[in-house]
Amino acid sequence: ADPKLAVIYDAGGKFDKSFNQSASEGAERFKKETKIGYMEVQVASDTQTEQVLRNLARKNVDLIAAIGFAQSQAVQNIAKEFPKTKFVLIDGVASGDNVSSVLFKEQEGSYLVGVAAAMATKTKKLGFIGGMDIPLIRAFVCGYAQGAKSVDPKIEITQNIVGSTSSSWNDPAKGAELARAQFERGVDVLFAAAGGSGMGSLQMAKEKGKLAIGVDSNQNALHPGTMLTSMVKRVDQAIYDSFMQVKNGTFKGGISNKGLKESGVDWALDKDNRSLITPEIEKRVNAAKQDILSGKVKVIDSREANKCPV
Amino acid sequence: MNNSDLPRWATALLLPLLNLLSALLVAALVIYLLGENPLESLSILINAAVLNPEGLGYTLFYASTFIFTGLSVSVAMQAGLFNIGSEGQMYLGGLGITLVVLALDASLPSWILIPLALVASAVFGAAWAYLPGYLQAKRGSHVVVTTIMFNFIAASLMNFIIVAYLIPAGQQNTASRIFADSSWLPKLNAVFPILGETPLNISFVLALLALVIYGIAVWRSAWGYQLRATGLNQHAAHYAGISITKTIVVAMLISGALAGLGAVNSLMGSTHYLNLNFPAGAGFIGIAIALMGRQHPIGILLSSILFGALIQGGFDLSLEKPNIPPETFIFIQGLIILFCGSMENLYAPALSACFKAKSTFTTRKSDV
Amino acid sequence: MFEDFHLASILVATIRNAPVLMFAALAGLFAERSGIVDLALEGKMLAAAFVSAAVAYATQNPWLGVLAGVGISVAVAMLQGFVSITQKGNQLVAGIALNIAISGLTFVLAQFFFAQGGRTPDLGQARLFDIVLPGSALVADIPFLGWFYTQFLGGHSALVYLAFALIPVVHWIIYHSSFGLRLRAVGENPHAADAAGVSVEATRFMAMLCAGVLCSFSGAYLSLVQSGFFLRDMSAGNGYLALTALVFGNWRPLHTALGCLMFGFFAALQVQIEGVTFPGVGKIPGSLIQMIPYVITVIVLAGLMAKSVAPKAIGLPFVKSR
Amino acid sequence: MHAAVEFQHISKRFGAVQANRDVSFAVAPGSIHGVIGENGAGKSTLMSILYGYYHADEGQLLIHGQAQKIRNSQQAIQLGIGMVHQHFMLVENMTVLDNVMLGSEGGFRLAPKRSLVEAKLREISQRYALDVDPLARIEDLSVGVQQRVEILKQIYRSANILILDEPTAVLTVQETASLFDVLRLFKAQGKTILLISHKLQEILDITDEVTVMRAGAVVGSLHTANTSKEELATLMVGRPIETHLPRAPYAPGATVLEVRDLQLRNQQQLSLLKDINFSIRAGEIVAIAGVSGNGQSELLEIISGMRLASAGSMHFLGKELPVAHRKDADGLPAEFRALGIAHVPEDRLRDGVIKNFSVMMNSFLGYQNQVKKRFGLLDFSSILKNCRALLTQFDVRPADPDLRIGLLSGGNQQKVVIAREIAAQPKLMLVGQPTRGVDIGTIETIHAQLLAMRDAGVAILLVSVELEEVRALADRILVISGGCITGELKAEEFDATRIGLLMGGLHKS
Ligand SMILES: Nc1ncnc2c1ncn2[C@@H]1O[C@H](COP(=O)(O)OP(=O)(O)OP(=O)(O)O)[C@@H](O)[C@H]1O
Ligand SMILES: Nc1ncnc2c1ncn2[C@@H]1O[C@H](COP(=O)(O)OP(=O)(O)OP(=O)(O)O)[C@@H](O)[C@H]1O
Ligand SMILES: [Mg+2]
Ligand SMILES: [Mg+2]
Repeated sequence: ADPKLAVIYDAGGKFDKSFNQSASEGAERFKKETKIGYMEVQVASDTQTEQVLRNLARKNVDLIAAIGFAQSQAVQNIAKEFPKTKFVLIDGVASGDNVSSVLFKEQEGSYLVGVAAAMATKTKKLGFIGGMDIPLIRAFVCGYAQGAKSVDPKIEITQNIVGSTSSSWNDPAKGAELARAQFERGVDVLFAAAGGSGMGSLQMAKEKGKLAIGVDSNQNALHPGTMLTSMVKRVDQAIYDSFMQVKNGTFKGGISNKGLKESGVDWALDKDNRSLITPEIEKRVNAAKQDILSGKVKVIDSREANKCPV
Repeated sequence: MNNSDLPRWATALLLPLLNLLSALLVAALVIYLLGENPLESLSILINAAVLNPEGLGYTLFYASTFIFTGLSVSVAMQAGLFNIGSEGQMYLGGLGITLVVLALDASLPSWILIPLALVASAVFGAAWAYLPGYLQAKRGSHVVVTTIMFNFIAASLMNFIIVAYLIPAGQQNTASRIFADSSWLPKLNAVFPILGETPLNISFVLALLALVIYGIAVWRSAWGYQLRATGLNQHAAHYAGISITKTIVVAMLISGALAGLGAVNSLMGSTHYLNLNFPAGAGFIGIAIALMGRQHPIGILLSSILFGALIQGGFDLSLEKPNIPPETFIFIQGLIILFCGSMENLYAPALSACFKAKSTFTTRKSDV
Repeated sequence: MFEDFHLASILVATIRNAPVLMFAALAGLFAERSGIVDLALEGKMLAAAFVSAAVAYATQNPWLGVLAGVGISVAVAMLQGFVSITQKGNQLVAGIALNIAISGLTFVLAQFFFAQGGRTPDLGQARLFDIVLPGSALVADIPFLGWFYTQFLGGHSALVYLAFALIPVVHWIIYHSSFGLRLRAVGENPHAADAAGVSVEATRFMAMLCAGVLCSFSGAYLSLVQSGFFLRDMSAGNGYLALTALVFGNWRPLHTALGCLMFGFFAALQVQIEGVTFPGVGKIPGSLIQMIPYVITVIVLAGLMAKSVAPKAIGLPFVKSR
Repeated sequence: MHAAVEFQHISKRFGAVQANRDVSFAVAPGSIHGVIGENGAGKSTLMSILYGYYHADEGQLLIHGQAQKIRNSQQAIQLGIGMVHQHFMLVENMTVLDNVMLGSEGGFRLAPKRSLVEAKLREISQRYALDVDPLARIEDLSVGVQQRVEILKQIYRSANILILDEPTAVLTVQETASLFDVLRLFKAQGKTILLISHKLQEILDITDEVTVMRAGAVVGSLHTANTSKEELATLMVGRPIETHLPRAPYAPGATVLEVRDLQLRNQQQLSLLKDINFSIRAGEIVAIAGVSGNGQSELLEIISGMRLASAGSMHFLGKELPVAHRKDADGLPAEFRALGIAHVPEDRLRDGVIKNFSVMMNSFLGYQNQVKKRFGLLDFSSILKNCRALLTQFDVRPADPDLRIGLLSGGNQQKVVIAREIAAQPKLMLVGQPTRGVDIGTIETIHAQLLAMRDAGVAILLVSVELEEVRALADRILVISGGCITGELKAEEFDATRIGLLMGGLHKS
């Protein structure tokens, strides 16, 4: 029989234009190809996560995909309670043979877009807008800065965060305002990792004719002409893969840390930003990619180092 | 009051029921427009929130937190203060618990650790309410404004503390480490196995206890008398020798302490760690609960359970009916508050016309 | 460290930040001076933001969007009026209830119509764009004057000018018109106003009408000017902040507007403080910088301001009884 | 010729209370018609029905012979009816001018009309000798002047039928006299006046006819010329009124309160009280007479602990009371009360009661820490018992402890307050305007109780603007003017003219 599958989005919701959305795209692609459906749920609190995980496990769902680090603890608890159910956890780590924890080396992808940004800037001032001041976002900005400084150590990076409440991911007006302030201070390329708030930043870049870099999914198509590139994080692929593995009976637990090598992160180059990426930029970014793949360049993860070297 | 010529039971039961039905009617319309069957949806909701024992457990679990935040807002309201800061106070209360537990869970047994953590949550919550209370009493700075500000400040402060100090090294999750189980509150399913796997824990009992103490303290003690006198007429309170400053500060301290205790349920009873934004609006729901429950213990209890049921039932319903997004229940919550909390007289004229035909029974008692 | 602060850019940002609060606070001023606590600014703002964006998108005409926003916000205000004035219900409850209901409903509707997760599509050309003052090109390169004319005075959306123009207008209406006189009387002592032959209910409904109209611009500003689309809960607490400015300004138009500008200023300043290295302190973490505007508000409120005195009858339904 | 106003079978009930029952009487045009009755007799309710504030359950109103349905005050005003309410209907933080314009602004812009109205007000206040500054804020005006503002408003609107609900309750003799001059002028102009008052002498002095109400119903309409105080009083109360209450001979005991060099300055450093020196002994009633606004309210507040003085000292039974050397008066009244100082405040609605509390809950306001407790909680069964006893003893109507006190008529509220303070068995009793707005039957009760306290050896400080009351109660009279005590008289030296001069600050004894 077909496996029973489910996706649990975190508080950001299925349409967050970010990793939840990416997950849903992966599940959707699987459904299209295999005609096997899946359930989806959105939770509002950690207590609810545990509740819904247990409910699904009791209904003999074969694989539950839990999106977002906030679900880590709940997955760990329920995985222990239901050893027959399989789990895939995105962005977090939970122990158990039946859990596949998928982490991403956001710093590597950010490094690449940092290189691209540094090549594209004329003012030598780059911007970064994060949703909240949390380790995940710090890893983005840290990789971005390392990449930019590898091109030109004198490049300045102005960074702002949107806020410290959960509405920080839903405040496009503030995102736009931050972008505008950065442009006024001379920034001409910015990287927004702020969920819905980032949408405002990208929009502002378009309005001001500056360049912007999207995050998580490929956002180039949002504003062709001003979207320099996007740092894509292949949550969709991770979900698609694990669904496939369950279908084919090849699912294995454990922790995987997906970087460039594993195609977990990448930069986006497509028809929408083709005209903005000059051959030099493309060459330089691809070179950086090679260096990382070959191990010549090691991008530091601020989460492990507990601070950022640049 | 307009409905003074209605029998008491009609005012207390029939009117709220009619209002609740009206709210549900509007909600049913929306559900119908979303393409689902309202009756079927309602039965799923009720089943998930009340009839199914495990669901009921979750309903009461959510209600436990709401009772505390509802009480927090109510106490301040009795003194004429509109404390919008329960959210921030609860957040800080969570910090109090976490600091105590993280420091001591390896060394202390449950029977000391748990009370200590409870005290810490109250103390931290109260401390966060102290300054707004003091500024209101001494400087006349409007408590509505200062508590809103303190919510924002709490959010920033907690974000900083969690990220800088509490996340275990190398972890992604913006949360503290897991508390050792010496700090875990006993779950009620140990006594009532029928509840199944619900996080419902003894903080529900604590919440009920708090309701009783609140009721007695406010309506039966001299302190409560002074509190209410201050809230109703400060001139008369001053004439009566009540220290306005002290009453306001103490009311805010207690309000903050109750909000702080609101953190106990989820931190020590369910998740067992402190995470970013864990109050998730429970402090604000407390405002709605205090207003809807008329700051009366039974009112607070009933509206807390109603809100708990909506969250639990709504969540299950949106699982079963993908067409109904969970946000629909936020809308329904709003409708219920609107109809039950602020339109209590909607049907009073019609109803009293009905009753007038039957009897001339009248009451004209005060509301105290 | 001081070269890190760009005063010019802070000032311009202040002007841009303030209107959201200004419209809402002035809306609240009408409601509250008439004796109705307006906790539903947030809800009206959100409803207007959604409807403005949806209609602007559907018609590709931002002004129709603004108009529709006015319509919905007035409708909410009238509902609020019905509950608070006609039904004599608890005004605080009504306000909070409307906020909660609208927060849910806008998402559900946005999802229903656009299926983008409670978001409307990008408005593209249907946004309200900034106005370039005539002759901007000529003066653009003159030091100071160029900045002053093209960025400080010019280069804002029409709604920004409307916001600032409204301040003296509202002041005049409140203090120098018969409506303002009645409004203040009804909020201060409705029994006296009633005895003088003023209809308390009609005056309060008029006040709610004004509140509805003004508040809608706040929402339109959020979605049509600042973001270019609607996003769930995008009012992000601004309604409450506007209320704060109103209390802060002691329910007077000029002071209230000043309060809004202050919030706008500190928000702008805060953006610039991020990443600045302070002597002795170093870089302040972003999460702590977020609290600056709020800490300053508390300090100002506690230290400088006289007691704010609300209109006496605020929050009390007008009941003819002892 | 038609009656200006005719009430026909008017009935009105509030819940269980029948406020008006089948009221019928007519008011001749161009006359002054008195309406009297005990507290709660339904006078204000009847007038409010005429002014469109309440709607009668039954019956109808004829204005100049025409049946009228008056649904609200706008319609009443259109019919030429004006009303000066028992509690002033003024917006406190606005100017006199704005209050007068409110409701009849005449145009959206205030400015053009504002200057016209201002000129007109100056002219009116000249012509009627009302002496009101149109640009003054209401909250800065004394009650007497506020009363004049109300009159001014009606003159400005040229009301034809003027209702005055206890206009003289807060006025001094002089103020009352000048008000009556205005009313006579009105009458001469052909206006019709309905006047409610508890002061029978005034009714006899100025009205042409008088209607007496009891328990919501009319018990008689008489020509003033053919009646007497005694007849009216008996009609009103249903029994004859004793005007000369028995009292024991004056034999004061030890000094209870000693006030030395008390000073009070406000924030602008203006002197409100200067060099106040006096003492009160056990078993005597000392009255402070004076035109209101001359510092007697502040003095009472200081002695009760509600306010601090700037300098000076007070000794209570030899013990020094905190007066000036303290941060604020927050909580101080409790300390004073615990020593045995009881206080009937001047403004009962603001200070004396909590409107939303029941009568029972108000029956121990101020004594919340002294009342009986069980297990640390308020013992409501004993409180209720005491409350019932008080209600019976002071004849509070209705004697329902559960009723919200705001629903009682003013006189009955006052009885609750006085009962509460007397029940505390104080050594010193401070009494401010104890019979303001209270009917003669109740005045008799209150006076009798105060005298009984005096005879039992309690020291009583009475502040009253009512010279009649001062004469009836005081053993010694201190006259206050401009914050200074300008003279002292013994009871047997009572001389209204001399006191009047002292109140004007003309004599120094
Ligand atoms: N009764 C009045 N007559 C004429 N003008 C008035 C009156 N009341 C207010 N005004 C005008 O309104 C202005 C503001 O009055 P006021 O000082 O009382 O208000 P405010 O509380 O300071 O309000 P804001 O400063 O916000 O305008 C005054 O300068 C005055 O011109
Ligand atoms: N709005 C009301 N609700 C309930 N009862 C009321 C209301 N207004 C008046 N009453 C009651 O109706 C009765 C008549 O009151 P009213 O004010 O007319 O008396 P009054 O003759 O004016 O007394 P006073 O001399 O004290 O002013 C009183 O028993 C009063 O308690
Ligand atoms: Mg001013
Ligand atoms: Mg009366």
